[in-house]
Amino acid sequence: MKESQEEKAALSKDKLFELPGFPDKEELESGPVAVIECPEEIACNVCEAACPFGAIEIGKEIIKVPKIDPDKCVGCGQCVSECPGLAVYVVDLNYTDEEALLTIPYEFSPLPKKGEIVTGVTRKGEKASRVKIVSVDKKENGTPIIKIAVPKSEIHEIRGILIEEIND
Amino acid sequence: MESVKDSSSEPDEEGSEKIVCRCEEVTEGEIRESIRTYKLDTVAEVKRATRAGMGLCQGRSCEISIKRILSEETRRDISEISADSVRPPTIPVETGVIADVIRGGGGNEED
Amino acid sequence: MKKTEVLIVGGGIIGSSIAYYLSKHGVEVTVVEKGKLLGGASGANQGGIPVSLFEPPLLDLVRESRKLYDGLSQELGEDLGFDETGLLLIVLDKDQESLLNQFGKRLEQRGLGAESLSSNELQAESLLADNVKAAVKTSADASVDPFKVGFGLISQAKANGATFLKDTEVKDVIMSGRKVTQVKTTRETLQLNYLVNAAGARSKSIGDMVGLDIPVKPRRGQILVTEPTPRAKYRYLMDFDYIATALGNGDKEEKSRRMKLGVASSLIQEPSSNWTIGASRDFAGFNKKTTRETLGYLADRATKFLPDFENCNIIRSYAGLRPYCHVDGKPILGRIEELDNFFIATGHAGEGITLAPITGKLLAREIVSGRKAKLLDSFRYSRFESE
Amino acid sequence: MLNKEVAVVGGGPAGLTASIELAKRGVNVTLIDENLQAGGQLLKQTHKFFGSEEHYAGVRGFNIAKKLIQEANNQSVDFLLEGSIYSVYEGKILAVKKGKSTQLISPEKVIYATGASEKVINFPGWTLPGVMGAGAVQTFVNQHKVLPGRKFTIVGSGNVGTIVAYQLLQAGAEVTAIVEAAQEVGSYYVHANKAIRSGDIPIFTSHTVKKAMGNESVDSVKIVEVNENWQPVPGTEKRIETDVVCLAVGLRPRTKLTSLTGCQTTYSSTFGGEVPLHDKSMETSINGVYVAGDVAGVEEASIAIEEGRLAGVSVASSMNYISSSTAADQKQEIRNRLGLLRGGPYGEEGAKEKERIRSIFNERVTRRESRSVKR
Repeated sequence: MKESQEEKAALSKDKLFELPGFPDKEELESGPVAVIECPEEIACNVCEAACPFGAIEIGKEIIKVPKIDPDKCVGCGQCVSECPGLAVYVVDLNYTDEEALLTIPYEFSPLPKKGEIVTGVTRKGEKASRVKIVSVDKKENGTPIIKIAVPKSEIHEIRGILIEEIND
Repeated sequence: MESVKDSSSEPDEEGSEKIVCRCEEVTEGEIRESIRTYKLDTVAEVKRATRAGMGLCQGRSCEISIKRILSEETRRDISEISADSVRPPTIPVETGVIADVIRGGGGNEED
Repeated sequence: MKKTEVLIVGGGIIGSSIAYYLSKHGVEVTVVEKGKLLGGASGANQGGIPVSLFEPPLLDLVRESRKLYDGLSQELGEDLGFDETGLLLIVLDKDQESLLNQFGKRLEQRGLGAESLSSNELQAESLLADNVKAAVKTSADASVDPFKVGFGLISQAKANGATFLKDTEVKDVIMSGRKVTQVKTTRETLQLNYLVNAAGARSKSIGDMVGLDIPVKPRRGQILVTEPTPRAKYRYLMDFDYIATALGNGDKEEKSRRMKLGVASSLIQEPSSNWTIGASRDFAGFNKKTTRETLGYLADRATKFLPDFENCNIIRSYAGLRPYCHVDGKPILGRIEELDNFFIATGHAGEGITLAPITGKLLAREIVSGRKAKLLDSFRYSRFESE
Repeated sequence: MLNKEVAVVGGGPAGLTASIELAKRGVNVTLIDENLQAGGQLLKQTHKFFGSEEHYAGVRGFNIAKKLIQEANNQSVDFLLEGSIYSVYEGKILAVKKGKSTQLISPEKVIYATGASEKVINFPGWTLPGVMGAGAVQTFVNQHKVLPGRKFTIVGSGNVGTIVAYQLLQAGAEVTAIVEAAQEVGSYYVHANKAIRSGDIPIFTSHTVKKAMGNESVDSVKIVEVNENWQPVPGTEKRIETDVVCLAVGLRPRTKLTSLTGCQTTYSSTFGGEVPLHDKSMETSINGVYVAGDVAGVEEASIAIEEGRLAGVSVASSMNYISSSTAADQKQEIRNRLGLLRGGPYGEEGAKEKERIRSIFNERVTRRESRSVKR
């Protein structure tokens, strides 16, 4: 991909941290919390409506960019499953010493199995470290959500998975 | 994917290879030539002079291309190139269906 | 002010043909067209060149025109889609069978080839409906691609130095005695030595400007176009009813709705292999819309002859406004006596394509030589004055 | 000839909501659609839609269609399916092809919700089998569950292009490239990102297709960089192997029927081409003829849903099925929601363009034409 449109298709980390849907470092460290990577003013308020805890705020003007209230967010992942843009994740930095737990939406079949080792991929679709499937939740009325254990160093890089056969 | 070096090997500046109307197989080159020869400035004229847009698809896909070419050749904004007039049928429809209107199938009454 | 030797009003097939033949004589000519070139009836017809349908003296003119078509593709350096297919005249009605045979005999007497198809031949022709009772195959008739003819004439005329001004409407003329000296258009005023009124269905309004009452009004003809089909053996078919409706000499005054709308089949397979389905005749002013009823009758009638049309797609319809002389239905051609430099070429009704070459040739000759062409004598404007 | 109160032409989101609003208010409405079932482009959409609850946000497109059809059935909308209108005679009589026959329908009012059709671009080889529109690809992949190839190159990076890219990946295809002539990706970030992160798809901005190659069908495509004036830069050609070149280069309003009816139009590059002039209530220059959805300017499905409602309420009110004051309130509510949908960088342009079209309407249409035939 060319440098010039990277921002338009895969946000840089710096830009992400500026989003109102992206909790700050302290908030990220205090427990599982949703990160909303929805940078543009799109007329949509599905995440706000989906949150049972009122942790996401858009307001009457549904064009506004969603804002997360980390104090109210418990990291349940409901918004991850319902966001039409597949743009919400839950980050739990305190999963293990080395790994963080990442909740991602996943609309491909077959779904991976719990315990399976798959390849993590970045926002740009590039391959990252191998990651472990911790849980698979086939939602009734939404997008299946998957929890994966990710090296802490890559928690802000990895946003998807690739199921590929690797003899390792 | 591979890079290929053939920048000037394809002499298609005038669109001699580029088909615009697939139904009637009219190229961009032929359309440009007609526009220049006869000083055409409307879609309807291009149709008459080249048959572009006269095919089964009724100009569905090529009308926009003809407009674009007209706009380039006549140096006018595309908004100034008026659409061709519309006449029935707006979709291809069997002769029998059109005839049905007077056969009484359409619940048609005599005027 | 721009000057031109001959100014032709009307950029249809007639005006373009006159321009071509004049330019061939080296005459400097300018064509002014209110709309787009070939945008009127010249672009909304079937391209038929029927010969067999006419009576003298029109027949003489038609035959001469048909002869000119023989060499026209070569002359214009353009494939005009000239198809010397002949005409298949067909009847559905048993009553018309003997009339058709008489008609065929008359053609032979005139030296126009015609032969009746035997019932075996009829049955062998799979395209034709079983209920076609009889058919006569003629040989003089042909068809062309009318756009190719039109644009061919225009491009050669241009190559010979003619000027075509479209989107240019004549608003008024300036006279000096019996002479038209200038024409005011929506764009500019032009000075001229000769004026030709080839404005088709609108030629009356040009006549009005010089005080001539030209008895021409628009007659609407509607046409359907099918998708392309395999090349047929008989590519020009005509409903014998056409002769009644087209020539107005049908004594069988059928008062059906179809006949009132002037619908009788004229079916031509174009060089592109699409069929055009005509013909209709009605008077609706300058309204060029196609109408539900006429299209319905055109479609229905066509399927009676060619049943395969039933499931063949129609992709287009259009209507043309034919310049129709409401006194006698005949063309009005040649120099006008009342004025010094005014020529007329209109009233071709449905036969503009048929008569374009001869009209162009003879009008050009009259303008250039100052002598009257004998072939035009029956079609002069003066015929209305004696009444 | 069938005399009807209202005919709605087109069963996509706008036509469905227009019909529902009319039927709800007691109007006898016939919804005419050329397909086996109503739903329009929604039927091909497997992704979840944006918007709010009123626009069925978060619901997948084909499920929105189901819900709307269900609602229309509940409200006793009369469906005329597999009915293709091939002509409008005398400005008001709809000629509907139904099987091998014609059904003539003469409605008192008509709402055209005929949607949009795809644009194409021409390059040598574009007529080869394997070059197809995004709509056709979606029909294959999402409706018939068939992949028309293995490798796909998508031309156009708008929402349609990036959504199709994602849907192709879901179907197991490889997307070898997205080619975009503009300098920037055109789609919403979220659509573009879910596609690229799922398939590591290279996006070639400032590139256009030079040629599609192959003998029987496409086997590769040659792309070339373009400069700011959209001119190819020599020496920048790249060849990409592909089975399908999927054109997602925009949509234009389907205006043939409105034009045949005699509705005045204006050109709108924002809205994809010629657009019938219409007022705040979606009525065109011709009395009793309304438009809604993409035919009135190509925008989002959520907007089509609201415009359909607006047209429906307007027609019901014009026929006195609801009082004008009730109608005014209801229309205002819908307009408020439309206002919200037309906010932000993507929507603003639409809001401005609607305003422009309305001002042209007011300028040109001083007295609305009546349809030529009176009943």
